[in-house]
Amino acid sequence: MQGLLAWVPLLPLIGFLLLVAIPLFYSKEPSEKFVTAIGVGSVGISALLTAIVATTVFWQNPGEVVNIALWQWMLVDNLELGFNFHVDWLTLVMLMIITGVGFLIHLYSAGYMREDPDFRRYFAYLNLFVCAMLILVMADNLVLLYLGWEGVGLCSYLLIGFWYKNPANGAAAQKAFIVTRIGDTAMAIGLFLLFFEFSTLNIPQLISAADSSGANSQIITVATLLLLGGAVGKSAQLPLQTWLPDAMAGPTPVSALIHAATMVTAGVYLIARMHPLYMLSETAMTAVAVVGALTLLLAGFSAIAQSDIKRVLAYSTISQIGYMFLALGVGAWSGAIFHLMTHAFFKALLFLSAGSVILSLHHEQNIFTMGGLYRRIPFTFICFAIGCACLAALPFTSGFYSKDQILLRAWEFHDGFNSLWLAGILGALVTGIYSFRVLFLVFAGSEGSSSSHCKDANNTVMRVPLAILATLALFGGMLAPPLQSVFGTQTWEHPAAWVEGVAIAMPLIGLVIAWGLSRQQQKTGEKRSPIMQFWFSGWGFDWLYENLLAKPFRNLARLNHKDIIDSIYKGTAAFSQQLNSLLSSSQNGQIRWYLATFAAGSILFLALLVAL
Amino acid sequence: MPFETAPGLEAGVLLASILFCLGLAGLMMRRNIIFMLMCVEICTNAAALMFVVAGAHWGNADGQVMFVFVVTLAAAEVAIALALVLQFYHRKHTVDIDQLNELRG
Amino acid sequence: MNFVFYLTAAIAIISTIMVIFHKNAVHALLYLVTSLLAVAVIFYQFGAPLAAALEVIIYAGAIMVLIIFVIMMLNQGDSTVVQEQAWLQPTTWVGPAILSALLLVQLILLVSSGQISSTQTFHYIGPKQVGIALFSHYVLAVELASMLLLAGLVGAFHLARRRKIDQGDSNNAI
Amino acid sequence: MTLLAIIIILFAGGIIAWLSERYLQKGGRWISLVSLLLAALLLVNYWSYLGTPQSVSGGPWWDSLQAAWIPRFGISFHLAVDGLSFLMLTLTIAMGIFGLVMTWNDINFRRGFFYFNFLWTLAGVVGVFTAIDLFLFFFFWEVMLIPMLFLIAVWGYEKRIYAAIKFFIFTQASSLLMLIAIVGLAYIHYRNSGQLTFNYNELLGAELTANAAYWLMLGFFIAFIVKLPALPFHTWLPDAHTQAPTAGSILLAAILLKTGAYGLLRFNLPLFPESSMAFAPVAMTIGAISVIYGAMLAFAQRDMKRLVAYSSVSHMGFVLLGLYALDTIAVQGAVMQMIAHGLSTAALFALVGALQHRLHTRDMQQLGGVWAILPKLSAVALFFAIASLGLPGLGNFVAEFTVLVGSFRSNHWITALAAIGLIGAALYALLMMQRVFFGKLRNQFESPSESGDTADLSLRESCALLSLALLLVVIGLRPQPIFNISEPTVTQAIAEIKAVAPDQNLLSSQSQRQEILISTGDKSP
Repeated sequence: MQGLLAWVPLLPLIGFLLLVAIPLFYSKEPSEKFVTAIGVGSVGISALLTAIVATTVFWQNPGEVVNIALWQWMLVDNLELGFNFHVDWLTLVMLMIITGVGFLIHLYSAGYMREDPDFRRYFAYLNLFVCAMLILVMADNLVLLYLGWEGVGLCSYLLIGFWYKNPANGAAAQKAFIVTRIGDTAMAIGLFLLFFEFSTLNIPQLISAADSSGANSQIITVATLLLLGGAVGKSAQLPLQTWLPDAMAGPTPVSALIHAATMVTAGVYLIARMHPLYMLSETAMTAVAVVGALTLLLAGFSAIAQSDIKRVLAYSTISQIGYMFLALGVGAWSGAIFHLMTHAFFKALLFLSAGSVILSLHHEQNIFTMGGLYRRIPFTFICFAIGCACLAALPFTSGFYSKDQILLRAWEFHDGFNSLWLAGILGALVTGIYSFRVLFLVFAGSEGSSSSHCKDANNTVMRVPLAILATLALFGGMLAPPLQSVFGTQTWEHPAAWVEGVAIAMPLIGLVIAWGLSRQQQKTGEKRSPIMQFWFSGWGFDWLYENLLAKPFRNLARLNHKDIIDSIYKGTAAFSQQLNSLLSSSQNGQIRWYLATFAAGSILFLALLVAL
Repeated sequence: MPFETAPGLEAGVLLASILFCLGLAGLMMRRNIIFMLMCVEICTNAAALMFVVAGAHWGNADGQVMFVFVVTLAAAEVAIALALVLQFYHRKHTVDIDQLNELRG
Repeated sequence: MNFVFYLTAAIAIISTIMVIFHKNAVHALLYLVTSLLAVAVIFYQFGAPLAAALEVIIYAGAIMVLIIFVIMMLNQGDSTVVQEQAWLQPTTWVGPAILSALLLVQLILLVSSGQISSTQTFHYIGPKQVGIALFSHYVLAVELASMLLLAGLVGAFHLARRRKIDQGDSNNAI
Repeated sequence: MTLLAIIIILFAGGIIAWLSERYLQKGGRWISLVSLLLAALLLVNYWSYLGTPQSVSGGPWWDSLQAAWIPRFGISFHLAVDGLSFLMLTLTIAMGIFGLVMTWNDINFRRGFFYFNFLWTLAGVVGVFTAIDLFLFFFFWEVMLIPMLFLIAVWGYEKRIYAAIKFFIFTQASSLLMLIAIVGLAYIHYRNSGQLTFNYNELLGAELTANAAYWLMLGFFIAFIVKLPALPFHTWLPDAHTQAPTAGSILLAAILLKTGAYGLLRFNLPLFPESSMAFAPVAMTIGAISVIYGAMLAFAQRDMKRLVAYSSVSHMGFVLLGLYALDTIAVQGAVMQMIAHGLSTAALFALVGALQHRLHTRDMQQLGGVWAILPKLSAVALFFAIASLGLPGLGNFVAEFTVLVGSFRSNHWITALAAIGLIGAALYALLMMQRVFFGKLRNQFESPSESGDTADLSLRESCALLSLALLLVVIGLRPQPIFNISEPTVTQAIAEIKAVAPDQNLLSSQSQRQEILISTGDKSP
């Protein structure tokens, strides 16, 4: 039964290979149905297998850890890496999210991408993504994790730039890959450091080595901070968050799968996976928490100012992952993973319903041209509203349960002044504002310019996933995963009632503010005040990086595109050529000139004789 | 037997030098190959004069022996050179030495 | 007797100057012959009668005749004078003249700086002595000279021969 | 005998291919293919050695052949093969076949002479990888240059003469240095032992003064890094690569560059252990700077082939870094990088060649949106581009990762610097994808009516490229066999160095640790 787990990542890989290999055997493009069968089917079976293993193996025994050794990857000197999987409850939660939500999004994609000429390529990429993501979460050593880590980055790149004919998409894809690669490089250096210190990169071994030996705490601090660098890059946290809003150039289901539900949460997974190491270093923990708190606020405010429906959701994703980082930083490991899970449900729901909106409006994404859509696409409206409620963490939705856990834990985390909790609470208010603002702007109020030609584009393949996700988003709060086996039992006393009260009240206040804001904005249109403009631009990070890093680098590259070192050799060559032409011009073939030089030479010679 | 009528070694050397320099000057300034050949003759002649004067001064027959060789050389050289001039004129229809510059670098 | 020497020396110099500046080749050649004859006289004065004789016979005689022949064979006509006029502009001859003058000055300086014995005794060396030296000590050189002459003969014959020269093959005809 | 047979087959095949041109118009390529396949078949002889790990005590050589050549000077015709050589030989023959198949129809004039040069280059390289006599090594080193020179100068692109001369001057000047070093080494050994020999195994024991060893080492080092190439001797490479015909570029990138790395590992490190150790930080710095500088220049290029060429500089920087980390993992990684880079870059050059063959330009300003007309080619190019940027799961990642892990143990900061090259690799590889394959299709390529040229990859090309891709995946997922094959040679070379200063290395790593502690300060309690 446990062996089935190995098939979970393998099936999407087979799907990918089949889809890629089709042109080798078959000259015509296969039908969409065939592609759907392979692409969606492979992930579906994976989801089924995961469910079977979860119920048969893990449900009975929460402490179960399954190790699957496939083959030895590398064995050089004392570097020993296996292609081995390590599945515990943490992994299982991720597996269920990836395969389950992934399957739903695949299904939805089959509807969303219908009649796209590159249908096959799309599903090939998507399957490869699922495979890489599964390897990421199942890896039992950090290098295999890194394999998945980079693999999902690649798929993200390919899918953001899926509609390659528009250069803007390509630029966004490139940006996404390179910004995350910066984090990945930090992470790679972290791996080197860990290997240098512990001589192993196997996660369980690392953890036991770090726990048992009086390991050097400075090295652990540096290493965990470097790993945090990787996590920050992949999860679009400060200061590497700038790629995610641009990544919305990809097809909307892609944004749902990669840039909301799964890949961007890989950083959270990484830190949760390595939590024993983080616990050894207070500095690293604080760093994680501060990064999370800052990001959730910054991204939240940016989300308020956006006008593109997908960018709002992108910033909200950054903000919500900020919550997860905050949770990690204060040691609420299971809270972070719980929020990761609920977030996967409701954010996937939000993106998919946003996709429906966009498709219904013929690829219009500006929320200021929408409005009053609840009459035209009621089903989408309901789904989107549920998503927004969860996102804002209205009571009794799934988002509420998970976020509440984080806030309470942050409250406990006194550092003299409850700044982390305050950030979280303020973030909750902001979340309420931006989520309902977009809901009201899109679905409520008067009809905008593009609302008139709205045509419900949902078909059954799209409705079913939406419905399931809506249910999950609403009731996912009941499904708190039993992660005690991984993180240990964490208990904390319940704080004062008013703390709970504030946490409940904030989204509601946000809702009210959002109503006012959306009313006002629907009148004023897209004009923005300076502060809004600043938030709209993502706090100027793009500008900063463009001018601080990208431009100088490009200019340097352009200046040096002829290779300055080559000029040394070219100079030498030019010098000898000059010398040559000088000498050869003296050899002009004129006998009388030779004679004159001969005479002059004699004169010189005799002059020497006379002088001496 | 001493020969009393001689005007002195310096005078002879001086004359040889003047003749040689004149020949060299002519060689450099003329473009006509025939004239250049004549100037070459002047130069060789000056050199020969030098031999003879020196030989006479030291009372040695070697000076005149060398003179004989110089004359031989001059004869051979002129013969070859004139043949070349003929060939050159035949090809280029000119005696301008400046036209002969195909060996330039 | 010094007077005779200076006179002949002056003749030699003047006629040589005429050679290098004259426009007409035949006239120049006559001046050259004059110069050579003057040098022959000087040879005689320095006690070298054989040299004087050879100078007259071979140089002034045979070699000059050879040149005359060639001038005749080229047969350039009167245009040569004009051409020479054009070629012999002051700009052409000033440079060489300066160079040669410089050289001359240096030679004079060198000659005058050397210590020459005051005994201006010159020795008469007759043809007999020369002949003995030539065919005893220098016999190898004589053989070489004969070979040189032979080579000169063959070479001159080969080079001067007029052949049919095709246009395309003119470069490697020599 | 097998080694000699391989070399003879290649030499003879070249001559026959040349002579046969008169009778068989296009026979040269078949003859080349047959001789390469024969050579490959001969290599299979060594199959039995693959499984069994060789004991270091019995010497690492699998097979050797020795015959007196110029006995008076102690020069013998001495070939031998061990794991490292075997890997390189396999790579050589495989890339030879690949280059041949990829450019099956590309050569339009002087075909016989082309295949002659092609095979002779390969024969020279085979000789270089197997020669154990230093003089013989030098001989083959020169043999591989001249045919390569002709390949560039005769069948190259627009500025081929310039590139060929530059290539020749650089490599010739460097091999002169090597010759001096070889003769110097043999002479010093002769003075010390009274025995004049160029035999590698005997020269290993040569006693050198520290000073002499340092200078000799430097001579070898420069000769090899010119070939590698590393900064600041890399500038011949972009020109040579860009102007060479596709087959020539493949040979250059896949094989000829490896001779430099091979030389460093085979000769430089074992012959001069102390001075190599003293020199290691400098060499590692050169490697790290090459990585970054190459990546930056690759990013700045407009010409697609130049981009790939500079990426080679970047990749070979990893090799240099790994070799001079003097760490088993890093050196193994360097060997792996030699192979992986050979495969990926050869494929990229082949792709650029195929693209130029179809669209008649390799200027990236003029290309764009090629995916729309050549989807198969573009997909394959995507694969190799991401291989070249070091995506895990493919061969290049295994190589770069092991190099970096290993070098990190011997020097933290230089390795961290080199790791930045990973970002650089992403920059240029994606830039190439974006400029050439994605984006809007240029008008001039839109109408395929021009000719049948714009056909997608043919079956022959697809097979060649896909087999390379498959190899990269296999290496990326299961690199262990290759590590096993090269292990005895690598461990011996490292042991040689470790034996010289057993505690120095320990000391340095200890001090590194100290350094880290100081730099991190007292951040954590």
